[in-house]
Amino acid sequence: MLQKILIANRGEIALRIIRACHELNIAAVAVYSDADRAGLHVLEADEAYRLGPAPAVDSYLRGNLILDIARRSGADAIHPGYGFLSENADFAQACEESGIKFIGPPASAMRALGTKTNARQVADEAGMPRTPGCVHGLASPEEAADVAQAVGYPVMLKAAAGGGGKGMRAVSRPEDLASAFVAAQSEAERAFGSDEVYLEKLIERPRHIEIQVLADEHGHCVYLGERECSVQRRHQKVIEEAPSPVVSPDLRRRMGEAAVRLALSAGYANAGTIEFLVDDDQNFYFLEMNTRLQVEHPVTELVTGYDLVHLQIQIAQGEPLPFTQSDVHLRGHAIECRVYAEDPDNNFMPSPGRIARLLQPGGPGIREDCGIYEGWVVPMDYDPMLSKLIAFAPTRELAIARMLRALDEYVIGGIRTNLGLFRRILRDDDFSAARIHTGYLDRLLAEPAPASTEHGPTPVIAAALFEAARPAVPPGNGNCAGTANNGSSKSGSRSGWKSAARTAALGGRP
Amino acid sequence: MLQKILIANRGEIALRIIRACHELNIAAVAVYSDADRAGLHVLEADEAYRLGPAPAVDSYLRGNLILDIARRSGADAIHPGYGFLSENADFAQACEESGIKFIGPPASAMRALGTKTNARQVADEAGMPRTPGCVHGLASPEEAADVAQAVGYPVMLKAAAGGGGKGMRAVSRPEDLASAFVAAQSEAERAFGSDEVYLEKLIERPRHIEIQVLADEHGHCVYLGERECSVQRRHQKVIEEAPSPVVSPDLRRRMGEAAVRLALSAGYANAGTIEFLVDDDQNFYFLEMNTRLQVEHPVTELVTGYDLVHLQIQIAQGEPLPFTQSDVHLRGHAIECRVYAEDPDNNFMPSPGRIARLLQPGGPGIREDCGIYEGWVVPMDYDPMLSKLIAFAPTRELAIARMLRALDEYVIGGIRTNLGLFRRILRDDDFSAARIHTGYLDRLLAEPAPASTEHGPTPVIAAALFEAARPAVPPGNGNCAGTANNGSSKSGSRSGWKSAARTAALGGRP
Amino acid sequence: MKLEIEIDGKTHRVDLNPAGEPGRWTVQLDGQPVEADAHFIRPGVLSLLLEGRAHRIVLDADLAEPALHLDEHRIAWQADDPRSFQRRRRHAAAHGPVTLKASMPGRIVRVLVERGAPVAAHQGIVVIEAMKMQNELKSPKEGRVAELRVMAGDTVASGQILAVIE
Amino acid sequence: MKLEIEIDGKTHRVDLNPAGEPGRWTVQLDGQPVEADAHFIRPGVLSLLLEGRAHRIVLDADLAEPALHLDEHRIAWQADDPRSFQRRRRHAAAHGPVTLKASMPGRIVRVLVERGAPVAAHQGIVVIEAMKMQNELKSPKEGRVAELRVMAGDTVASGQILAVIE
Repeated sequence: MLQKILIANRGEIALRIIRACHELNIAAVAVYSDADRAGLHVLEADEAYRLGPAPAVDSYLRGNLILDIARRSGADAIHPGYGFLSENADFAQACEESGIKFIGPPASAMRALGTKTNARQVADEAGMPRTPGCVHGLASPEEAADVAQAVGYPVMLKAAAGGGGKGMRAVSRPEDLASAFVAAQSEAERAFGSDEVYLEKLIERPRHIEIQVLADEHGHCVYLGERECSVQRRHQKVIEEAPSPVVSPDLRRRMGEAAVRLALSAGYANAGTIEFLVDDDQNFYFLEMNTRLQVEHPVTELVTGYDLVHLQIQIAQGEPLPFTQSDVHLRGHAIECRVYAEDPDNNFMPSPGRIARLLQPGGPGIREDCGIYEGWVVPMDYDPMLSKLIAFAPTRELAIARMLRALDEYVIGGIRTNLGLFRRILRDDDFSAARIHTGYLDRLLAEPAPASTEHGPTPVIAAALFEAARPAVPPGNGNCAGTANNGSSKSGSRSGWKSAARTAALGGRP
Repeated sequence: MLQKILIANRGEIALRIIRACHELNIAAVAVYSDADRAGLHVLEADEAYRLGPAPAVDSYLRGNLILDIARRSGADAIHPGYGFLSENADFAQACEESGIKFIGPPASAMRALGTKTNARQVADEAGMPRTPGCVHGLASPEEAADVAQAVGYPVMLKAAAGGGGKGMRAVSRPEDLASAFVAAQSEAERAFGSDEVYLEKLIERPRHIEIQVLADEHGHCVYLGERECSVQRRHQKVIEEAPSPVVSPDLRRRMGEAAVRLALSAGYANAGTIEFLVDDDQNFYFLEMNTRLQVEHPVTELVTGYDLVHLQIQIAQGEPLPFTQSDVHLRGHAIECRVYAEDPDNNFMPSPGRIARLLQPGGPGIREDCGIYEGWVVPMDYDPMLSKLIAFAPTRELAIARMLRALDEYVIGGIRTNLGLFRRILRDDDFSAARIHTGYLDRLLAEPAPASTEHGPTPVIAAALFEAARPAVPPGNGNCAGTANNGSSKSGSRSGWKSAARTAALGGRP
Repeated sequence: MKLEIEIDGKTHRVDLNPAGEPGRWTVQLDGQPVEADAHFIRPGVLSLLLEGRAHRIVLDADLAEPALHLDEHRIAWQADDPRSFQRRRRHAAAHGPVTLKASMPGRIVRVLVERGAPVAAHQGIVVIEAMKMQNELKSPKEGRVAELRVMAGDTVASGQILAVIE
Repeated sequence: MKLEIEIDGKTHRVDLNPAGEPGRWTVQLDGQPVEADAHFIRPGVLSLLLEGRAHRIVLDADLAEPALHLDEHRIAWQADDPRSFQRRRRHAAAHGPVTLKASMPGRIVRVLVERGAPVAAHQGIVVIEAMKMQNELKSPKEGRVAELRVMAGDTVASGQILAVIE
């Protein structure tokens, strides 16, 4: 049994893993960069050690230092979360070699599936349908042109080491291929330190649907249904749900069994996700395998009733899966919104900074996996995800209604967020009818935003009341936490320059 | 379809019902006493109207005023929540007569089941097992003595209109009966405005297990499994769970079918709960029926996947139940802790007052139905419940572990609460092994509390740091929300008298 | 900065010295050196790292009645400042006629005796109610009601003196 | 208390008069009387009852850049106080040589031109990065780099002036 786990991550996922450790009576060791000293994962862990300056290369990507901290703190396992070192096979191997359990697949399986090109080769061996195209990196624009010619335009160039849409280019005309190839290569190099790029046929209006698998270290593997992740902005998932509104039990079984085949053929263990594109005719094409816990794992937890991080730890302890495929039943519907620090009104520019005000939703059917608090300064050095808001209800319709209710309760002040974007999507007819594909959101955003309504007198009166209480509301101060003082007391409490200025101003008008 | 619902309640249950209304696109009208102007239910409602001064008789019990507000605000239904007017048949009838839907059973069913004596008569008609004893109020100590003689000691005296243990007296010897009878009568009179008292045989070491039923207005009725509520302090539920660790599928079916029979025979509609005592031999005895939503309804929601308040509203709209008994399946295990403003170290004295600090738990499997926030002043005029913390997990063992994890995250400062009590119970071997009955907790509390451990250096250093930051931490002020300033800046920031005093103090010692 | 902190009746000498970087302290605790990394997450919420161990410490309310929450414990302390000296004096001064204090904040529902009346030990003096719970406060000793400081309907704070029995 | 509140370009005259009970106000809004019941739940969180309608209004951050959250809207306002006059002046004064401002808070990863260099319209000036997103800021017009106020590695705030093109 594991006694102490080091969590090589930050933010909401580090906290989520710490909670799982505590629930299993396992000590949790946090690591942090200088930007995260005040992070919740440091606050809630049993031990915490500094890694270095804010940039990821100086902190959360320092595998050797993290391994060293694990050794010195007596941790017997490392959970990588997602991102950072989670799909770094060399790190996984270094853990294995130093006798520290890496909570994830063996390095060999990560290598076999780690790059998209390798994974496509494994898919072919496992007899898994995939998009037409090459299964090796392309050496030159010319080679790319040949493959494109063979599969036919439009095509998609992709970074073999890629993820999150970086190093991706859709090309519909031969004359654009060469420049797109170079651009994809350099972006891939910058983002992943590898410029390997391959090419596949572009599927028109596909859905992004993925299968969650769990494999123990004794050759048992199950699938826990699918997640519908078609609502994406520039290939970044924005909303995920489970189950998918378009996946029939039969399609679920066929995709699930194919996913299990792939995992077993690669000698996979622990939690993993096989991503598919599904076209209008319900054909599915293997896209890639993510050899780690996914950001969106909570929607699967809510509809299956299982705790994926608990199971990851139990599998890492060498335990067999505590259930079989026939025990897995889906119930209800779950939707997740990824709350980002970005400004939808300003081209989705990142919006790091201090969270001056935070009102969080709660109550029935609402789960929030959250890495922020009022007063937290969102660093500029990491991805902009603040929180995952998840709604569960008996039906998709009620899950949408519940999420809208929760969004109405949610206020984040001081920085800009995409909370408003979710309201727009969840109220959109196409989304309600589940007429979605990976291009759906970019198209919705191309439409003019619904004109903001007349606000009426309420905000004016509210603004006046805030102004009236102004001396009592300097940033973050508590004095106005009562009724707005009124009458004599108020005029008394107003600062001199203010009243003077106002008197003057008023005096200046007839 | 209902357009606007007035919620005739306060605190967490009012907020929980408001949330359900918003999820169903129904406007929510709040009412509030002067003590609750700053309550969350006022903040989150669409409309809010004042009732009167803090005491319940001047506010939440003013049925006519509430009905009048419903009319004037155009509400077409009233949800009474629990407590206050929720089991007042006259109020339900007044609603019916003024064309406002009372979200609950018809007044006739409430009358048939409203008092424990009436309910026992209905139970007899429905062929439902009950404790031996009388089914009418007792006129005199002498009559009580006769009944006690007949059923045999020990016996229990109960207020017919009772609840929450008020007006209850256990009597084991004939000579104690008369005084206990008088005491029960006067307590009943004071608590419920009725001094009707009856007597039943006392079941030794019983479990309190209750069945949730739902009946629509078309004669369909289902049971949603049981809740185990044996962990009580002085007949007040403290921890509830679902399912009960001791209820077999067969016992569940027999209790459920008996409950449904009773509900149908009384012409019941909407949500209701039939309470049973279950003895060591798994015999069950009808106790009473609660003709309203229960405080502990969330544990049933989590294991069945249904939303009881949604269903209450749909039933009130005249809709048929959207599922049948065969659709009801239990999954996982849920535990609820009732967080009270009371001081376990001081004989559980009430502890109203200002919540100076609040850190709330969250994350996987944790639901909190909560009526408080940091800065809220808990009124002394209502019951001491602050919040309901509910943990859901695949197994009872994990649900307990998860609740303990959540309790570790939970801090309420400024008032005393029973959070520590839950830790003690959840770690108790008898509770873990589900060896519990209605006397379990009082017996546990009779044992000496586990000696508090040596705290070591941490609190000393922490206290010193708070003192060092003292000038920066006046109540509720924000200035110390950074690192504790140190060195020159700090000494500079220390108030004069303080440093002087300290210097003197130190100077006074060698 | 030197302090004396009293917890559970034990007094500890603490010397806090800034260790350069913000939030870093070298602490002398009863003569033993400890390295501390202290960060206030928000007012009253302290993230304290002691040689790698991570602690979340929460100030209960404010520093008038100082207490902190650590793990599952609520721990009160006293520091060497005039107010706490006063408090000790006040506590020490609880001699002479015995006072009857409110056991909880609440409303006085009944006063059972009159000023000047003789009372037996354990005789009820006032009934106080809060959160639907009534609580009869009894005389701590036989004697006479020297003072009666409340009447029915009054709202009282926890620990407030309601009567004096001499 | 008289105020002018500007929202969405419209200016409203508001006169707040306490109506006796705490939190109660008689408001004259552009001459129309409104009864308001205002209660600050906690700093920056206002519970406002207007003729029975209940509103939760949350101050976005502070009153330096005043904005409030109402339902799903974030609404900025300006009041008739010196600071907002200044702000207007500052806005008005955005003439002469054109400034290049940071479109987001972040770190300068590359500076693509040198001080004094001639630049074409839409020519890249600096590359700024935050949260793994790079953003090349382009010259708003053809001209000359009159000022270059940042260098690679600098951290900048949103709206900060990075360069001046004349």
